Order: sequence, then C-alpha cells, then structure tokens
Amino acid sequence: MLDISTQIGTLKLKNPIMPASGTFSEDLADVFDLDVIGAHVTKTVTREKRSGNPTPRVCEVRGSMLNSIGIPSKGVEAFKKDVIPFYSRYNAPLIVSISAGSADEFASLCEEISVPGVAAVEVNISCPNIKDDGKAFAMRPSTTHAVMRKLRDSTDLPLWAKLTPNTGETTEVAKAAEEAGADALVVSNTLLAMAIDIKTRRPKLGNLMGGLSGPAFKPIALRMAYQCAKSVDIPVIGCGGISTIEDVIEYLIAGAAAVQIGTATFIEPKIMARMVVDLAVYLETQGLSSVRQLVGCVDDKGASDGLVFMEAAP
Amino acid sequence: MLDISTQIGTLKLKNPIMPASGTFSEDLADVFDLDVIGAHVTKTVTREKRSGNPTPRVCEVRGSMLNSIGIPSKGVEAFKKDVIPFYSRYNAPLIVSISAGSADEFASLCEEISVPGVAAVEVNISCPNIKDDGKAFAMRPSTTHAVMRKLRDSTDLPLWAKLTPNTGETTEVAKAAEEAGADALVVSNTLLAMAIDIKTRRPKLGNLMGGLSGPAFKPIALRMAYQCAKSVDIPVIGCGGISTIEDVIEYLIAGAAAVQIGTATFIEPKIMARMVVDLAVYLETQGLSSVRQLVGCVDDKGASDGLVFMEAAP
Amino acid sequence: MKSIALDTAPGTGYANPIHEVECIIRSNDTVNGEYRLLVLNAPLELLDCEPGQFFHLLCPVSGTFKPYLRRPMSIYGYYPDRGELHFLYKVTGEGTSAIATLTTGDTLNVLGPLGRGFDILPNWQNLLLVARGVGLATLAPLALKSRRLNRKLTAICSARSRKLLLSLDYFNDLGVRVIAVTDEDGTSSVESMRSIIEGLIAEDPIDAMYTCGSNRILKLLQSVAATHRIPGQIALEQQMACGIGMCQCCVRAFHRDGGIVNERVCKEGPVFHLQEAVGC
Amino acid sequence: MKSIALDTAPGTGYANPIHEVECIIRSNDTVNGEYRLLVLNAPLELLDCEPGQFFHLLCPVSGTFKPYLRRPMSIYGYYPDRGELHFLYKVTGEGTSAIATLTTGDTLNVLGPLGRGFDILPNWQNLLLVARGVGLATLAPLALKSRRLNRKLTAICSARSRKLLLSLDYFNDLGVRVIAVTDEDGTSSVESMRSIIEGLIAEDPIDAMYTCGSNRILKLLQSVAATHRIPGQIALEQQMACGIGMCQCCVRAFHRDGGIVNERVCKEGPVFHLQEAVGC
Ligand SMILES: Cc1cc2nc3c(=O)[nH]c(=O)nc-3n(C[C@H](O)[C@H](O)[C@H](O)COP(=O)(O)OP(=O)(O)OC[C@H]3O[C@@H](n4cnc5c(N)ncnc54)[C@H](O)[C@@H]3O)c2cc1C
Ligand SMILES: Cc1cc2nc3c(=O)[nH]c(=O)nc-3n(C[C@H](O)[C@H](O)[C@H](O)COP(=O)(O)OP(=O)(O)OC[C@H]3O[C@@H](n4cnc5c(N)ncnc54)[C@H](O)[C@@H]3O)c2cc1C
Ligand SMILES: Cc1cc2nc3c(=O)[nH]c(=O)nc-3n(C[C@H](O)[C@H](O)[C@H](O)COP(=O)(O)O)c2cc1C
Ligand SMILES: Cc1cc2nc3c(=O)[nH]c(=O)nc-3n(C[C@H](O)[C@H](O)[C@H](O)COP(=O)(O)O)c2cc1C
Ligand code: FES
Ligand code: FES
Repeated sequence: MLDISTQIGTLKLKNPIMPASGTFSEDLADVFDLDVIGAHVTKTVTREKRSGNPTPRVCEVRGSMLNSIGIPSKGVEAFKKDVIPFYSRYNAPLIVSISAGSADEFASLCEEISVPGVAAVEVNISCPNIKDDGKAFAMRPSTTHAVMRKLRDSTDLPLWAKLTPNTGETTEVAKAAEEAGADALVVSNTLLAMAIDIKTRRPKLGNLMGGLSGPAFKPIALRMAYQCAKSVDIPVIGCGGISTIEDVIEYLIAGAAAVQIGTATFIEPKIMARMVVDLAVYLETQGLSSVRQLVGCVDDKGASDGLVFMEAAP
Repeated sequence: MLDISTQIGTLKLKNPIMPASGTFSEDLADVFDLDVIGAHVTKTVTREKRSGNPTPRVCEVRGSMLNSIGIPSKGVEAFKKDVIPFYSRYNAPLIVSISAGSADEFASLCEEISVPGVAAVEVNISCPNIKDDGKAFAMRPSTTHAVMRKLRDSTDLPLWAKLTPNTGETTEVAKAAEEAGADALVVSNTLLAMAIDIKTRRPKLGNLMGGLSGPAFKPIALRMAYQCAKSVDIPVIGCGGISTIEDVIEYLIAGAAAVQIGTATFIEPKIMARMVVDLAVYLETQGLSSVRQLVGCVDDKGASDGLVFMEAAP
Repeated sequence: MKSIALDTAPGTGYANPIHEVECIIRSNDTVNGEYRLLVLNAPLELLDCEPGQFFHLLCPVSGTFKPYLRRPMSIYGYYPDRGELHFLYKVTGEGTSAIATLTTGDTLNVLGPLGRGFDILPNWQNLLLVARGVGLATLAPLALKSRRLNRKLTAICSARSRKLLLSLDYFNDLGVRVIAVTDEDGTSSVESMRSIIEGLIAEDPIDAMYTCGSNRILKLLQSVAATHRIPGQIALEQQMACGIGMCQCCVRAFHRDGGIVNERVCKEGPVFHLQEAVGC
Repeated sequence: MKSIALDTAPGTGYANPIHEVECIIRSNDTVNGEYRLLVLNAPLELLDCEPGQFFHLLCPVSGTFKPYLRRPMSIYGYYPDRGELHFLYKVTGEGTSAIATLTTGDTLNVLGPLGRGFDILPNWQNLLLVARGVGLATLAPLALKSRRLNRKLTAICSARSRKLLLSLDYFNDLGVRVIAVTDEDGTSSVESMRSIIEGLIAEDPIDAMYTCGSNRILKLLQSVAATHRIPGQIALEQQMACGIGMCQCCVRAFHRDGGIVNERVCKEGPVFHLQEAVGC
C-alpha cells in the first residue's frame, strides 16, 4: 500500500502538499476540490484591519516574480467570522498564518486565533519587529527565541515558525525557534529584492523593494531547508520556488517532511492537485511505499560538518 | 561628445564594463580584444598554492547556475610572474582580487601584490575567516571593519571590498567597509544555494553547496547595490546576474558607478565588448551625454528611509 | 446575469467555475498597425462568459521572450455556436510579443473566464459606451449582448488617429450608432466629448454608461453621470499575478461609504461602479 | 599540428582563435534509436579544427526545455570543402533534448573550436582506437585524419548491442579495420578486449592508442600500453561552464611527476596522455 501521508509533529497530513501563505485563498475552490491537498494555509492575518502596501505590488523578473503585497488584513474578527467557517467544510487541517509588530501582540493574537477549526498556527516571524528595531524577528536567534517563547505560552496548538532568507544566521535562528518550542519550521519566506523600470527610472514595486519568490529562488530556499533539517529535530516544511514534482522530491530528499507551493499556483492553479497525483506515481515508479522513505535521504556523506564554512561564498 | 567613462575613486575607467572575478582570464583574449573593456579583474588569488574544491564544481539551476569552484590558486609568486605581465600589454587597468584566511594574512598578501602593473586590489572578503569562526569577513560589520583596517594599512593602492549577499546586515557591512578605508564596494559575490540530483540523491556540487550567480540572482544583487549606494559615499560597483544592456542600465540607475559581468560571459563570451557599444548607443538614443547622468538617478522619492524595515519579507 | 454587488464575502465562488484549458489557435493576425486579433478554438465551458470578464493567458516561452506570469486579457468576443474565443491585443512587452509569435495550430493555455462582467439591468434601455484605443476590446462584447437584449447602444470611439480606430465595422454591423473621435481631428478632447454626450442625453436620456481604462474619460463620465444621475460602470486594469483573487496584488482604491476601500480588480472587478472608481 | 605539451602558461592563446557563430542547420536526424546526427552549415573559420576538439553549443530555449549553460560536444566531422560541421549526440537531458527539437533551417549558436585535439606524431604509423557508445563521436574524425596522413588504423568499437553500434559504415568507408564487440555477444568484456588487442600487437606492433570516456577501457589500455610501452591519448569529459578556460570548473586530476595535478578539460584537454589520466 502506497502511503503518501506525512507527520508534522502531532499533526498527520494525508499528503505533504500544501499552499504557501499568501498564495492561496477560498477563491481557489473555484478551480479544484481543495480537499485533495494535505493542508490549507491562510494568508497571514493581523489583529487589526490593514490595507497593505501601495501598488504596483507585483512585478516580473527573469523567470520569477517580486511582490510587496504587505499584509492587507481584514482583522482577526472578520477572519474568525468568515474564513475559519469556510474551511471547516473540508477535512484538510487549517493552518492559520499570523503576524504582529511585537512579541506581546503576537502572543495575544495567537491566543485569540487558537479556536476550534484551527489545526496549527503558522507564525510569520519574517515580518518586522516594529517595537524593537524594525528588523524581522527571524533575522536573529535572540529575537526569534524571545517571540517564540511568548507564542509557545499563548497556545496549545502546534506552532510552525516561518523563517526568513534575509538572515545570515539560518541555522542559529532555526535552533532558537526549536528551543523556544516551535513544532515545525517553514523554510522559507521570500528574499528581499528589487527591480527598476529603466524607462520611468522608478522602482517597479510601489513599495521600493519586495520579496523574490518562484523558480529563481529555489536553490536558495532548498539550501536553507537542508541546513535547517540538519540542525533541528522538529520537522521542516520546505517552501520556495517549487514548480515541478521533481522540485518537491528534491525538497523531500533534502530533509523536508512536507512542502508548500506558492508562486507556482499563479501560473498553474491546479498544480497542487496535480502534484499529489504525481508524487504517488513517482513513489510507485521508484518502488517506494511511503514518503517517509524519501525524507532526508540525501547522500551527503556527512558533509554537513562544513555548514558554517559554507556560509562563505565560493 | 559622448562620455562613457566612469570614475572609481582616483581611478578613471574608460567605460563602466568590467569582468567579475573568477569569470575572466587571459584565455578570453582568444575571443576579443580585451582592451575594449573598462578594467580587467583577475580570479581571486591566495598566497599559497591551492587546488580548489572537489568536482563537480558547477551545476545548472533554472535559468542560472551554481558554482563551488573554491579558490584554486597558483599562489602569489606564480601570479606575479605570469599573470601581471600578461595584462601589462593592455591599457585597461588591472584589478587583482585577493583572499586569505585571516586579517593578517590578508594584509600581508595585499602588501605583496601591491606592485607596478596593479591598479587596484579587490579584496574578496566574502571568503571564510578561518582564524576566527569560519564565517566570511563580510558577514558582519565588525569583522569587515577589522580586516579592512589592516588591509588599508597594507597598501596605497585603491581597495575595493567585495561584499557577500549571505549576510542580513548589508548596509551595516557596507558602512563598516567604507569607514575602514575601502575606496569602492563590489556588490556582490554569489549567494549560498544548493541543488540535489534526485536520481542519485547526491548534491549536484561536489562541495555540497555553492554560490548562485546569473539572471536568477539579479534582483537580489540589484537590491544590495541600491542599498549600498544609498548608505555610503564611495562608489559602488554592481555585480550579479547582468546579462543584457538593460540590466547594466538598471544597475547604473540604482546607483552603481560601474558593473561587473560574470556568468553571462560563459553564455556569450563577447558580451562585455558588445555592452560597451550598446551602452554608448543607449546613451545616445536617450539624449544623454555621459554615464554619470544615469548613475543613481533612480526616482525613489526618498523611500530609502524604509531600508531597514524592508529587510523584513513582505 | 450577475450583479456587481461588490461584496467580498469569502468563498462565495463564481457562478461559472474557472477552467484552465490548452486551446488551439485558429488565427492570430494583425488588425491594424498596433493591434492583433487572436482567435482560439474553445470548448463550451470557457464560453459561458459575460462581457467585461477576462482570461489569464500563459504566454509561450520562446527565444528571447521569456514571460513568467500570466497576462490578463479581456474577452473581445465569445461565440459558443462557433466554439471561438477572441482577444484583441496590443503588443506592448514580453508577454504580448510572445503571444504575437503564435500561429494557427499552436496552442495557448488560458485560464478563465475570470472576474465580474458588465451589467445590463432590465431598465437600462439606452446605453452609452465610451472607449479609447484597446479599451474597445473590453467593451465590444457589450455591444453584442445589448443587441441580444434589444437595447439601444451608442458608442463613442476615441483614438489618436483615424487609422487606429478599431472595431468600427464590428459596431456598425451590430447596428450600434458609432461616433468616432480622434486626436488628429481635434474631436477627442474632454470638452468636445462632453458636448457630444450632452447632445446625446438631450436627444434621448441615457440609462447607463460604460467605459474602461482612460483616466480622462473616467473623470468626464463621472462628472456627466453625476449631473444627470446616470448609473455607470467602468472596467479597470491593474498588474496581476494570480488573476483569481488569492494574491491581493491587483487592488485599486474605491470611494465607498465616505471612505476609501481596496478591491481586487481580478475578483470584485474588473468592472466597477463608475462613481466609485478613483482616478490615478 | 599542435602538440599536447600540456603546459599551462597563461595567455599563450590558441593557434586558432575562438569564434562564436550562429549556424544554420542543414539536418538533424536520428541515427539509431539513441543517437542523432546534427549537420550545420559552418563558415571556414570554424572548420580549421583538429580531431578531439569540441564546440560549446548554446541550446535553444523552447517550451519546457530551458537549458541555461552551453553544452560541450565533440566534433564528429568537419568538412571545409562542403562547409559542414557534424555532431553526433545522445539525447540525455534538457540541453540535448532542446537540440533535438531543431530542424533544417533553424539556427544554433556554436562557440569554438575549443580545446586541444589528438596528436598523430610522425612516427605513429599503426594506430589503434578503442571506443564505446557515443565516444565514437569523438574518435571518428581521427579516422579521417589518419587516412589523410596515410596511417594504418584499427578501430575496436564496443556497444551494448549490435543495434547500437555506431559509425561502422563510416569507418569501413575510410578503410579502417573495424572490430565490433558487444555486451550481447559477450565480446566486450575487459578480458576479451585485452586478448583482441594483444592479438593485434602480436600481429603488427601498435604505435599509439586512442580512446575516450569509459573507465573500464581506460584501465585496460593503461595496462596494455604500459606493458608494451605504447604511447596513448584519451579524451575526457567534465561538467563545463565557460568552455574556454576561465572558470576552472572542468578540472580533472592527473598523475604527473609522482603527484596529482588538476588540469582543465576544456583548455589543457579534452585530450590528455593516456597514462596520466586518473580513473574514477
Ligand atoms: C482585466 C484586464 C483586461 C485587459 N484586457 C486587455 C485587452 O483586451 N487587450 C490588451 O491589449 N490589453 C489588455 N490588458 C492589458 C494587458 O494585460 C497588458 O497589456 C499585458 O499584460 C502586457 O504584457 P506584456 O508582457 O506585453 O507587457 P510588459 O509591460 O512587459 O508587462 C510586464 C508586466 O506588467 C503587466 N502589465 C503591463 N501592462 C499592464 C496593464 N495595462 N494592465 C495590467 N497589467 C499590465 C504584465 O501583465 C506583466 O506582468 C488588460 C489588462 C487587464 C488587467
Ligand atoms: C569535451 C566533451 C565532448 C563531448 N562530446 C559529446 C559528443 O560528441 N556527443 C555526445 O552525445 N555527448 C558529448 N559530450 C557529453 C555532452 O556534453 C552531455 O551529454 C551534455 O552536456 C548533456 O546535456 P543535457 O542537458 O542533455 O543533460 P543534463 O544531464 O540535463 O545536463 C546537465 C548539466 O550537466 C552537464 N553534463 C551532463 N553530462 C555531461 C557529460 N557527459 N560531460 C560534461 N558535462 C555533462 C551538461 O552540460 C549540463 O550542464 C561531451 C562532453 C564533453 C565534456
Ligand atoms: C503574492 C505573495 C504573497 C505572500 N504573502 C505572504 C504572507 O502573507 N505571509 C507569509 O508568511 N508569506 C507570504 N508569502 C511568501 C510565500 O508564502 C512563500 O514563502 C514564498 O512565496 C516562497 O514560495 P514560492 O517560491 O513557492 O512562492 C507571499 C508570497 C507571495 C508571492
Ligand atoms: C565560476 C565562478 C567563479 C567565481 N570565482 C570568484 C572568485 O574567485 N572571487 C570572487 O570574488 N568572486 C568569484 N565569483 C563571483 C563572481 O565574481 C560574481 O560576484 C558573481 O558570479 C555574480 O555575478 P554574475 O551573476 O554576473 O555571475 C565567481 C563566480 C563564478 C560563477
Ligand atoms: S491578481 Fe491575485 S488577487 Fe487579483
Ligand atoms: S569550463 Fe571553464 S575552465 Fe573549463
């Protein structure tokens, strides 16, 4: 019997394919049956209503995209009223992504959102720590640890910490999140980037800079997922640039227990549904009986000792 | 009269197009006349002979490449004997890239290489600081400052500091380099990344990880070049993913006073020569009379105040 | 017929589900110097659409053109009887250049129909449409529908030059009264158009106005419509990634309830109330 | 004729400078199930080459194939009289798949000729060539040259099956003595080949041996050549980025002066001394 389920802490997912926060919504239900995927992950929600960043919020770069959506949010009340009930019609577990400008606000939002219908909370600690120096919580181990500690005390639900690629301390941040009680790591959010329209000489994004996602980003996020899987014992959920079934498998081999698909859904809206099938076919073709046989099977001959050294460029 | 020259500190380049270290060598003289470009930049050289990393040293990723060449080096003696004399037949200034495992070794190599025929020294501080904790000097402002100080004392030649994109402190590192006496910043070296062969389950690079370069890397390096140009008063030399004349112009508009072309030369060996012509044509078409009119002309409405905040992902 | 109540309650879904289909190209020819007409073979489920809706096109990667995101394109014509879907487009950048390379027999992946189209409410009998340039692509199917519903339609078509005026034959064939205005004739200025419209209203009161795109025309129609209390609708554009409401990148600001709200062009739009639209 | 002194003094340059040319494709057909023959129209400057040299091909980006780096490919044939450049290739991944989509009249950007080719020293009269699979592509032009130089050449051609044996006609036409060995006939084992070669040597002493690729054959030839003190050359492969000596990614290890040195396959190679090659 083919087993394509995966285990993220106490949460069993029927398959390792789920959406990335901000690239998925109720609207996708008009395209395919959302119950075929392993979990549902909502756009990051904040406590208050927010309108997000100025437009243009998106631009194309060679083979990928930048976005500076920001976190437009209807606020937690509207979210609980409209969004959670929508997803309760599905069996797939609902993962709610949250964000806040300080550790305390983060914790109180987390508490507020820990309601029936929510299976886990993904904490988007790649957002700016406004109360502090404005750098994202996940830029440093210390701020990661501090916010995760408070979050841990605020809920009994599984906590998934979403990391940022903008830091130079990936493994340290991963360990800090684990130590402070994260149940899983999502690796990772988008990478700060920029594009300028040479005709108008203006930044292509209304917000000056934005986050790189899509295929161009894959080798970077894959490296981070590998580094994290080597450094922590909690599950790592790979995210970044996945657009083919081979990409999914590459992440699993690198050590990810599940993956999130973001930008690729914009190009091929049914891609997640397709990948669930393709993954089963792949396992069968390879004579494997479960996803677990793939996770972390990278043949790296113990080379991971060199991880720190590798943080230098070639 | 069309003026496509550019000024990097005391050094005047007849045009802003030059190669990136490690993607250029004497061998390119078999393809075009090397005197048409603004400067010559050598592969990083170390004091001792070194053999570099295990193979495979290169792999393809979607629309770009990873490399883990390492720094194979014939050593400084052979370099002085063979390489410097080769380039002395050209008018274009020779920029020698150097690297070492500690600040002191760096400084003494810099002194040793400060010989006639060398117009400036590019210090590849993106390499690991072996004597310290193995992280690259340019990962942190403090280590950057320390090594640049020693380097500054070791030579009278212009010093170009080559930064790494693997840090979360780009602007702080840039400022530290400037403060310690760098004459220009080269932004930037490659970004740590990884790829796994799903058939063999082995990393595609013999060295496990490597540096991303090429088009996929452009929006990231451009963002860094912009951040640096906003943060320091010394010239910034943009480097990363440039493969069209539009890319060159985008970097100039973002604030780079010159650019380095790396990976694109592997695809189109004559690209630098072509870009010198294309740049002149572009300026003419736009009714501009000098490169200087482009440098830093980005219309960002003072948005750079938000730089730190932007270090958070969207 | 869908109303544009513009509520954003989640998960209400479309009346028509969204399809992703690889369509075969029937033809892809230049219409005049600047525009091209793309005709696709389309299955029936794609053709259950409304004027004002759009498709999100996956442009081919070929040679130097390497578009990544899909490109939104209004439905210029949908013909269930012939199994045809038409787009009228202007080659502007990488994506549309790539589409222009396609020839008969090639395929194009389309996603749609998307968004909310124009309304023609039962009591809207005398309709006015004002369009400039490629905006006609968006408004053309409205003419077909208004004829099917037996409404009277006047179209003011504006362009830089007479050469660039599009779709005049198309409108004439449908019995639409066409008023062509151009920059070269000096008839396309705001004042000139205002007096044309005021003349039309004086002749026979207009029940609803439609337009798209141009900021200048938006301002003009808002003013005329406010004076005469005529309802109106406008189709708007914005950069898009997903095209189906997920990414929130395509928002625009609208006046509502005395304040400003953001709405997604791809989902709550691209058709909005004329008076709510904020010029830019 | 260039010698393979294998020195790495900088800036010595090639005898032939390197050209980047957009060539028109004359044909691109399947040769047998696994191999394809690509024939390009090539200007004379590209055809001043040596057996064993290679070109670096810029594979087209089309549809799902999006190769980025160039792909190295040995010269299978160069015909200045006909203005033709031939490559024999196996479709293995994205790049070669993309090349396989090209048809007559399309263009392909090639860079070369690159690297150092095989030597045929004046006193090398009786030559042996041992090739397996697509390795024949690399060794074939050696046959043409040896004929031009009036040398005697024997080719041992090895493949999985008789069906996959390549270029036999090509060799036969050139008057080469061909010995075909296959896995299916059980004639391609190391022992079997060793006795064939020993038989040849006994018959008529061999002056030089050539091979490429296969590790098993390398080991065999190194051993036979050492016993009989026969010089030899081998063409090697390695992942390449630049193809012209700049990036240092294509190095391989070689025995030299009692130690191990790294040499660039694209520049000091792809042809190296048989005894210096390190198997892998
Ligand atoms: C709902 C809607 C309907 C449209 N209908 C039509 C139509 O019927 N005919 C037609 O010719 N054009 C139409 N457009 C505009 C069309 O989408 C753009 O011209 C096209 O995306 C340009 O792509 P490009 O790659 O050629 O240009 P580029 O300038 O290279 O595009 C770069 C990026 O900007 C986006 N972009 C550029 N212009 C626009 C624009 N005006 N609106 C939204 N995104 C843009 C592109 O989608 C792409 O992501 C419509 C736009 C929208 C939003
Ligand atoms: C000097 C030289 C001469 C060659 N001559 C021939 C020839 O005449 N006929 C022929 O069929 N093949 C030849 N090869 C091998 C050929 O280069 C590879 O088969 C080809 O690069 C595979 O590309 P791909 O995209 O189809 O495969 P992929 O496996 O998708 O390639 C991925 C990457 O690995 C590289 N790569 C894969 N295999 C090899 C290889 N064996 N050697 C070097 N790089 C490789 C590719 O160039 C590419 O960068 C030669 C290789 C070298 C180095
Ligand atoms: C349009 C857009 C909006 C996003 N919004 C969020 C968000 O609200 N919260 C979050 O944690 N990540 C957000 N992300 C990041 C994605 O969840 C994901 O981490 C990233 O895009 C990398 O994955 P990908 O390359 O598959 O898209 C967003 C990404 C995109 C492209
Ligand atoms: C094969 C290769 C070797 C490189 N070697 C060096 C090096 O020795 N020293 C250095 O400072 N940078 C080195 N780099 C980095 C480049 O100089 C450049 O910073 C980087 O490739 C980004 O530019 P690109 O995208 O235009 O290639 C190397 C890059 C490549 C691809
Ligand atoms: S384009 Fe994604 S929400 Fe409209
Ligand atoms: S491929 Fe670049 S040195 Fe050989």
